[in-house]
Amino acid sequence: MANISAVLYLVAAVLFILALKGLSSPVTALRGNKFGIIGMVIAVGTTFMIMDKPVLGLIAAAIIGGAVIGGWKAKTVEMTGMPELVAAMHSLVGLSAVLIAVAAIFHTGVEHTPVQKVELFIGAFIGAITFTASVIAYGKLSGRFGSKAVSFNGQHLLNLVLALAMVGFGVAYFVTDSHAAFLLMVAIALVLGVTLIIPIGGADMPVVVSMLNSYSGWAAAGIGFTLNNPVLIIAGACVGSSGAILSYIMCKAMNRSIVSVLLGGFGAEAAAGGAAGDSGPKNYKSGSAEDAAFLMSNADSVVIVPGYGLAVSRAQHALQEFAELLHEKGVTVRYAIHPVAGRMPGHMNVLLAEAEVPYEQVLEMEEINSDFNNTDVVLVIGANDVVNPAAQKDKSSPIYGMPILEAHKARTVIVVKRSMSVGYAGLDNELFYMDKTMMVFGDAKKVVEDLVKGVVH
Amino acid sequence: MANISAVLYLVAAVLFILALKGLSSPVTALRGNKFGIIGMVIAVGTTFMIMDKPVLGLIAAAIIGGAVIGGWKAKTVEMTGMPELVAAMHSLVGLSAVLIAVAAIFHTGVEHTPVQKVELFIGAFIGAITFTASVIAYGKLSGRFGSKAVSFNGQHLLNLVLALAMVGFGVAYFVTDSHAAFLLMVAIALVLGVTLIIPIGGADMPVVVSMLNSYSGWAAAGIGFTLNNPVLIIAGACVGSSGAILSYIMCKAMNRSIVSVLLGGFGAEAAAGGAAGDSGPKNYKSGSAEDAAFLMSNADSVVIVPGYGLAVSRAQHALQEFAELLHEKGVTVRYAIHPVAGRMPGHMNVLLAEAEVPYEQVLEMEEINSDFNNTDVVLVIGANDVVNPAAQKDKSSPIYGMPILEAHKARTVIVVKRSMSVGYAGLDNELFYMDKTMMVFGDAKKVVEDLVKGVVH
Amino acid sequence: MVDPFIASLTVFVLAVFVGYHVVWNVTPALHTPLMAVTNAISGIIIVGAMLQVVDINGSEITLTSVLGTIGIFLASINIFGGFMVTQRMLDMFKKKKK
Amino acid sequence: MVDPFIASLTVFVLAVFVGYHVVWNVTPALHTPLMAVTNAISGIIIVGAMLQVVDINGSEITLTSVLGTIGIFLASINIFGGFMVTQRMLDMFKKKKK
Ligand SMILES: NC(=O)c1ccc[n+]([C@@H]2O[C@H](COP(=O)([O-])OP(=O)(O)OC[C@H]3O[C@@H](n4cnc5c(N)ncnc54)[C@H](OP(=O)(O)O)[C@@H]3O)[C@@H](O)[C@H]2O)c1
Ligand SMILES: NC(=O)c1ccc[n+]([C@@H]2O[C@H](COP(=O)([O-])OP(=O)(O)OC[C@H]3O[C@@H](n4cnc5c(N)ncnc54)[C@H](OP(=O)(O)O)[C@@H]3O)[C@@H](O)[C@H]2O)c1
Repeated sequence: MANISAVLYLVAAVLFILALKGLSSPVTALRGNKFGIIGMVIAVGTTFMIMDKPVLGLIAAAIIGGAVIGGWKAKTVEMTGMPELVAAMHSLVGLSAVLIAVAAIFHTGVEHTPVQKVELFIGAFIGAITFTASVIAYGKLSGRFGSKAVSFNGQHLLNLVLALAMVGFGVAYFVTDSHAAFLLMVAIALVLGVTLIIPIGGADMPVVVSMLNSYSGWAAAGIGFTLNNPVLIIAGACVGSSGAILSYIMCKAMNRSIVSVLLGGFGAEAAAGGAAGDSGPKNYKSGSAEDAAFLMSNADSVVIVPGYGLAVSRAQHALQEFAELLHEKGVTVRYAIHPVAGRMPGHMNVLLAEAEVPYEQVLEMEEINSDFNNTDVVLVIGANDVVNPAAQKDKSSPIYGMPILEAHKARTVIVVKRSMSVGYAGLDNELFYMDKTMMVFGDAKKVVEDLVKGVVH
Repeated sequence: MANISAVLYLVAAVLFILALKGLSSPVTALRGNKFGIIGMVIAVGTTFMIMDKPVLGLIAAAIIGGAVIGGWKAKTVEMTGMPELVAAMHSLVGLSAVLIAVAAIFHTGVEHTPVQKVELFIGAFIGAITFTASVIAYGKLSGRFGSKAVSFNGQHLLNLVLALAMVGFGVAYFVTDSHAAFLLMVAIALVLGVTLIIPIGGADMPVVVSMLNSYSGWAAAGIGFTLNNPVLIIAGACVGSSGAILSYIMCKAMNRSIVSVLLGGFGAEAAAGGAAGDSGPKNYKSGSAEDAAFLMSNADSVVIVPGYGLAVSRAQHALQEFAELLHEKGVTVRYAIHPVAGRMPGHMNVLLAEAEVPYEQVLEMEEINSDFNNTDVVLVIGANDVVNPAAQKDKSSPIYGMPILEAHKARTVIVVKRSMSVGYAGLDNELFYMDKTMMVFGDAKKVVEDLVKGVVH
Repeated sequence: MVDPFIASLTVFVLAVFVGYHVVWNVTPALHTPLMAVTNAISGIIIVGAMLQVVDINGSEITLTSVLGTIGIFLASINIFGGFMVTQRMLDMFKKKKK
Repeated sequence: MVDPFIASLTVFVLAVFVGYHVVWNVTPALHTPLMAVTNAISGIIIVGAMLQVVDINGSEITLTSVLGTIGIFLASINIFGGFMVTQRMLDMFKKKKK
């Protein structure tokens, strides 16, 4: 029996690995997701099989409740709301890990070995930090809490004291087996989750969310050590690596270090850098959506660079319609995706997929960058930092060295945004003041709808 | 104690993985090899630590003996002799696995569980097949045995009968614990190793060697199961995957299936295909090494395509000297490497590395193929199949679909080989009869030395 | 006997290697679905929660079983939500293929 | 208790995944050194051979210990030969860097 269940758990773990492997291409990804679902069914089924006197009513009720809420959320969430959803879901894993650890502590039917006690301790505090930190991240991303970075003197000192106190109570629990010490440790970890995250600005939240994704995986692996359960360990390690790698990719593409993200206060330092480069008001040209539509209908090739503003205004469907119209007029239309355009890795790809943009029109940065100097018109929609030439030219710029889409090399540039104001990195953008650039002001969706009308007429 | 040793074994396994990871680039490869060595030292040291009453004298003598012979072979082997060396070394692993299994069977100090018996059985027969098959492969590759495929009627039937008998004795051992049955099983497996491999022609040996590499890994993993030792399992699985992947890459690059390789008889079928395309004698031009040297000294760009003949005649050092001379005359010289040029994956890269050809001059097929139509002269040295245009043009050719180096697109082609005879696949080569092609007959090393003289004068 | 902790450690170390390689092979276009599906997979913690919801010395409703039940509830939100939203996103990518 | 075979199986399955990914990442130029180093690594079988060379019921020279000794001898040819020839080849690649 124990052997069968161990083999089944292993099968489930392999299915999870295959689920992730599937994501190496959109063609195999759907099958991968099926593997993941089957793996989960096997893991849960096997657990039923090995449980001694399970309280079936409670378990079934909890699963059904979770299915209803989870299913409803999955069906109704807007694609633009994915970052918040992901953050919210991490908080649940974190809380769940805490509850399991506390439940295990109060489980009068089992003795814990010293090693297991340490594992429970680690699983519980990682879970607790993940929980509260994810709640704050969710609040900042969804705009429920202010997204400003909150910083005060002695912040890092406070965190250090809290961390030491947390470890202290953990040791106390280890030595005395006191439930109170364990609960106090959890309470401090919950507070620590908050104090660690408030100094980080809303804009840096995506990196933090990904880090928390990683933590939630390690928490699951930690519980797996306690239970000696390979499926928890393997799944947890995969999730943990995934989050860590995504954080790394984001930091790399933003040309920042993970430490500077976690210490917070990015907005301030960046604004200073931007100001230094300014020298009085500069001139820019602005035009109407009609002018822009006219320009693009008469071009041979148009490259569209979408950014965060496209997501905010939900302009993807209108944009696809517009591209389709241009295509019918014989214009070659392609999309250029920067790895950190938007607020989440792969953000733009999902939005364009939602609008049913054909796969072969969507190109990654490396594929398209050499084509810009042969492009007639680049249409920048709600993007800013990812096309900022300062990253290549201005050594004093905080984003110097970050790879960018070289929109400035095209013959004509059309930029759609609401104002001349800055993007995520808080920097002014040279591109907007170039002679070949035309600004079209307004909400992205509104402007694109006008572009559509412009082409039709 | 058991815990410490388990952790040390895990460390050794991780070091082996890192050794393989290092090979992803020549820069990290040397460090990787160091990791591998350290891993082996740790694994052996840990084994000493956990052994109960080891016979130190025997062990030390055996290790020292192995070190002397292995070290001497490693120092003296010619780079052109690597395929044979690799085959010879596989035979040792195979034999070692057999000896361990037999030793374990006769070990009067331990009882084997049923699962362990099955594992010993599998480890022993894989080892035995690997052993004799590798010996034959070694003989064919080094020219000690005839490299012809030996086939006779009822061959596959014989193999089937032997395999069934082998399994039968294995079952007999399992049921009766009879040592004789085990030894008989091993004996049959040794015979099977021979009968399985003789129908395969010498030219197909590289794929077979790689498959045997894979088997030797699985045999090690099998022994690891018996001993419950993770380092054997992990190292074995990595080696097993490595061999399997290399076989796959070779078959893919030759556009053949692994099954057709293992069933043997390639030469025959290929010759038939070649004959069908022939239609009487065709014309070709031939020239002297001096003509060739003159042509190349006056070219802007020369691409060198090395093949099996370069390895056979050991012309790599002369070739490097010649390329250097051309370079001094202002000619751009590059090398184009086909993935299966030669008789072993990466064969040409090692030879060129030995001759100290600079890394950036050596290009893979995908990197250089689009450059051939801008190349003045292509110098094909001892290569044949990898530049055969039939792979792209002639649907009836047995190598149709195999990717090739597009040497025929260059302005002038110079081919150095001893005669008009065929290469590995036994096919005639259209390239040799093109108007722009000049054949230079002779042993590759001799011709290249003449080329060197030609440039100097 | 080797401590089960060591066996778990072995599995963990190998799993980190596997996770590392598999995730680096994910195409950037699917990074958002990757985040969603890892969310679902981290719901595997449900196994740990289920093991708490047992009859302990004759009583079904204990602090342990109630906390475990809440844990199951939260983890299954993740599991259902994660897999379903991933499916929804991937369906969008499929539609584009036509 | 779970059979140790299952624990080994878990390790094996994960190791196959790791091996698969790691080997696909090897650059084609280093495929020959790859063959040589895997040869050396498969010499790890020496561990199995060593465990046979023990004093059994008071006698040091038994069929088992002699077979084991030969096994050690063969495996160490592989180990020393494999690592040293790999080193030799890689040194050649390094020299080119200059
Ligand atoms: N993708 C990720 O994983 C990730 C993670 C962390 C950080 N980041 C960072 O996020 C940034 C992404 O660059 P990006 O170019 O996509 O965005 P961005 O630099 O933040 O610029 C977005 C622009 O969109 C405009 N905008 C906002 N709402 C709009 C609306 N409704 N209609 C039209 N325009 C609107 C804004 O200008 P107006 O206010 O004038 O309209 C803003 O300048 C990078 O700095 C990156 O490092 C990305
Ligand atoms: N690399 C691998 O891993 C691998 C594995 C298995 C199979 N293969 C197969 O091996 C072949 C490799 O292609 P290839 O173009 O390198 O070799 P090839 O097609 O076998 O041709 C080699 C040519 O070299 C000439 N040659 C032999 N000795 C020579 C000498 N001393 N001096 C000058 N020329 C000499 C031969 O012609 P003469 O007799 O007229 O001199 C022969 O035509 C492919 O078919 C491939 O599929 C490769």
